Amino acid sequence: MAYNLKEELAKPERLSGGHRMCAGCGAPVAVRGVLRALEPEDKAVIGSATGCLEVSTFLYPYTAWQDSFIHTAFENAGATISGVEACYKVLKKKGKIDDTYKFIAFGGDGGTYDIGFQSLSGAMERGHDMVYVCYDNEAYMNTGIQRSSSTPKFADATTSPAGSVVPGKPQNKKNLTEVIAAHNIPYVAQTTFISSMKDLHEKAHKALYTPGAAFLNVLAPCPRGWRYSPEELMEICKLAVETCVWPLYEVIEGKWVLTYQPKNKLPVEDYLKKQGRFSHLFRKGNEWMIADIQKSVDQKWEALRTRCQG
Amino acid sequence: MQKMVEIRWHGRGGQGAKTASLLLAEAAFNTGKFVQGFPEYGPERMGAPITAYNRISDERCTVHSNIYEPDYVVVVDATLLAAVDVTRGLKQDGAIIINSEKLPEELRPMLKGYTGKLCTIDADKISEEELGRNFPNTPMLGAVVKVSNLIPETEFIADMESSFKHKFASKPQVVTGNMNALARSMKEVLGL
Amino acid sequence: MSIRERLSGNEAVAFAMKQINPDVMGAFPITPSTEIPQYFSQYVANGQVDTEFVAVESEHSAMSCCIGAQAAGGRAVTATSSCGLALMWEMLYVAASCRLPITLACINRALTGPININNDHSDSMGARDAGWIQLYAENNQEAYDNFCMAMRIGEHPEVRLPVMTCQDGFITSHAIENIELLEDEKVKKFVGPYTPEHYLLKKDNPLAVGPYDIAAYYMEHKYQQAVAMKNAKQVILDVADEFEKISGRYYGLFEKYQMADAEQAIVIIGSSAGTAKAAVNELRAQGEKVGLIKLRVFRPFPREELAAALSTVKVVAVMDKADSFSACGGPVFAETRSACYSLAAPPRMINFVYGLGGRDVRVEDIKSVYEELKQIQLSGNTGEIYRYLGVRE
Amino acid sequence: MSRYTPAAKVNEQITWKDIAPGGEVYEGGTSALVNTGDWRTMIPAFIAENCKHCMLCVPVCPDSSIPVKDGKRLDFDFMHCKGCGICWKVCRFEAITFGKEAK
Repeated sequence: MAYNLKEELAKPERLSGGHRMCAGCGAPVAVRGVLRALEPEDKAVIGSATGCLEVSTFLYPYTAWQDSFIHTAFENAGATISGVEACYKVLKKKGKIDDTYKFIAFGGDGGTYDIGFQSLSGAMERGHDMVYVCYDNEAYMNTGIQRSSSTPKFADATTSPAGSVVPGKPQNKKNLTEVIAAHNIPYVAQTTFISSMKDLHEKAHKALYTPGAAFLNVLAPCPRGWRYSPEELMEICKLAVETCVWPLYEVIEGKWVLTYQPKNKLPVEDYLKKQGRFSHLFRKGNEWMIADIQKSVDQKWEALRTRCQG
Repeated sequence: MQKMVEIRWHGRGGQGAKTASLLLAEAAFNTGKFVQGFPEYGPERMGAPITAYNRISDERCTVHSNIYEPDYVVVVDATLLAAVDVTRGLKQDGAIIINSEKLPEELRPMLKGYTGKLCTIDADKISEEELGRNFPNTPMLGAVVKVSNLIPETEFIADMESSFKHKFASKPQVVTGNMNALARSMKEVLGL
Repeated sequence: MSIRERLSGNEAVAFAMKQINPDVMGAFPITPSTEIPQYFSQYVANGQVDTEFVAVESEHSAMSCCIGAQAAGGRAVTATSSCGLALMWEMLYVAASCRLPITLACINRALTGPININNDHSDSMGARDAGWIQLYAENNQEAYDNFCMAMRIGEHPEVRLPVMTCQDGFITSHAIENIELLEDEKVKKFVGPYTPEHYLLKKDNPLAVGPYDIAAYYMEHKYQQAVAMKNAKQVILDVADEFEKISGRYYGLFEKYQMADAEQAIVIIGSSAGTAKAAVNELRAQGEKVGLIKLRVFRPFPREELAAALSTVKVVAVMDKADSFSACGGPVFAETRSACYSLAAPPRMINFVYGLGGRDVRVEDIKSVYEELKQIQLSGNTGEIYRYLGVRE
Repeated sequence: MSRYTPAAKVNEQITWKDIAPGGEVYEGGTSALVNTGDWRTMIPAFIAENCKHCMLCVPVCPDSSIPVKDGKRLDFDFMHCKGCGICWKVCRFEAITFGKEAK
């Protein structure tokens, strides 16, 4: 069925306003996009790792979630939803439940790439019928923009500050999407917000309706941490994709597929210069840093293209 | 039996001394006794000396310590005699039962001055001949029951037969082998 | 008629789990609790239970999985020991504060470090303030019985708290002893179905669990937890009464042994209580007025009841199989002494930390404690309050 | 059994007897009760006559503040709109303006 935004928006909204995420935050946009891929007749239990999303969307007695929701801790969204899903299987088998439920865990890059990595890996390996969604904003935003293993090289974060000797985060960003693909689960995809949200929607729908474990990595910019003006959300995402800093692809039963190929691949500077966290890269004498990033992006993009052709 | 009987087993990790102690507990349990069967645990791996214990009595025993003054000591592997003080605390009116092809008195010099009852049983040989492999647990069990008189012999034989039949329901030849091993060990134990 | 069997403590707990047929077990192996998920996964493999067995990748995830499952509307169980319990630490608090009556079989083992696989109570005692009900067993029978009673206690609407049933690692978990089991049907009927008022998979309304709680509400939620723990005391007794009707075995908050005219008493938990009973018997045969109290319920702590039971004795030794490194005694001592503060004439009281890391506790060791108590009573001099039993000088 | 006080009736005077155990909420979407509109310093305005109802603005709203009914977008939900301006930026038809909020 072809994607039709208007039809999708006719579905009831599953994330209510009144939550306490920052103005312009990418995370609730990711959440809305994923939840819209649920068929309206299906119910869901949603889990979240501790993080901006969790503390802002469920502050007693106000939940932004129309569906059942559970938060337990920072490092265990995978395991928590595993338990819910396991219980569903039993109760369904025993005839105590007749509705169809879907199980979704959300985590930021802190709760996914780092502290929650073990729990996520376990849940994926066990093959629970669930979707783990990482809203990747490339640092620990909830505690104040500390670096994570997802923070890109040279980015300025509060525990990898750009100083006179060390120019921001020295290490490369971890490629978690590939790491999860290596778990040999039925569906893995990387996406972000592009124009009508078709890419996100289609991937979320596949992830939700492919039996077994699925993983979505959604680049979800943070205006505060990345230091750009909040209204620029969609422009930032577009540049991430057009520069191939954040390629859009999916891995279906081990088959790698590019879902978007920029017609005219833009230089990384176009993406970097929009963000305050990279401003030191544009100081005189730091040209090598941009060249370094460009080289790395090019290499990874070529490797991915080769993989997707193979 | 008037009082509680305490037994200490010496074996090597992986050899089955723990299993043998549990089998004895099971046999005694089946004849209506109160039993305890427990190994002493550490980080040891296969081959290291291990100790296991039994308490058998007509009333529930609440004591949960190890056994320091056993009525009987069972040594499943005679090579332990050089390494372990197997008769430590053994009561003079008790007995030690050693898996060995030797005569009891040949082993006495290795027992650090122990003067009490000393029995040997060639459980390896019996096991190889009756079961086709070195699995000395069954003959050791027979010898212990014979020496200690913990359980009336006929009751013990009948109970073991039904338990083997249950355990090896699909392999009746194993039942016969085990029953033969049991009968032989009760006959062939030396030093009674 | 109950079933006469011989089982180890671990087998007994796994058997109780099988009879209860919980919905989800989240488990990760750790010595000496490992046998429980092993036995149980065999029941799953043989189709003897309906349980979803989730072999998670850590104890932290085991407890997280149990929290998810219990919140979803099912019964969740797990088993662990020592470092495994410590890794669950954060989640123990979450389970309690989310008011989810999960059942955990704790097979007590020394908490690292140095690493040691043998028994003491440092693991569960360390978790004593996590908001879990804690029941301790002397032997395999009590381990079985406590597990059978646990869900009735934890799931009671006035309680809604998770329950930890504890037994001594190896000493009872791996020791085969006689046991009286209940018939499957009896256990099933006694435990009954799990009927939470709200759960994640409820048809009629969604449920949100685990909020961020601001200062304006946090204390009210914590006070509810405190009240629930207070309510648990009566529920534990009520459930024990009902259990007695089907089993013939009575359980209180603690067991008094030879306390009627005792002048010297010890307060002790777990398998060593059995060893201590043998010591009491021997000393009583010699005319000594000795008795003991075996604590079964440590959380909630039976403050008034224990104080009343100790009000008639002259000298008490509180035995702690864990130190709290407070520099003034172990956890059981701290609670017991505090409980007795309200007595008009409290007994003299000393503390022995004993049996750490599997150090064997013999009848003679306990007799030496009574001897100390007798000397204190005769001399009127308490001496050092905080002592270690049998540590080499 | 516990009594449940609906989110709409929970306030800082609630006693421990009336608060839900564990801070559970037995309703969905109660955050809609919360006014986050007062976070705004900037405010969008909907120019209905310019709107082609292409809907591109709707999914990009972090605050679910652009209601849709019968295939048409409606005016903003100003109780929840935080004034981020993302919708204004994606509108291709000048149907949204964005400026300082008059307070």
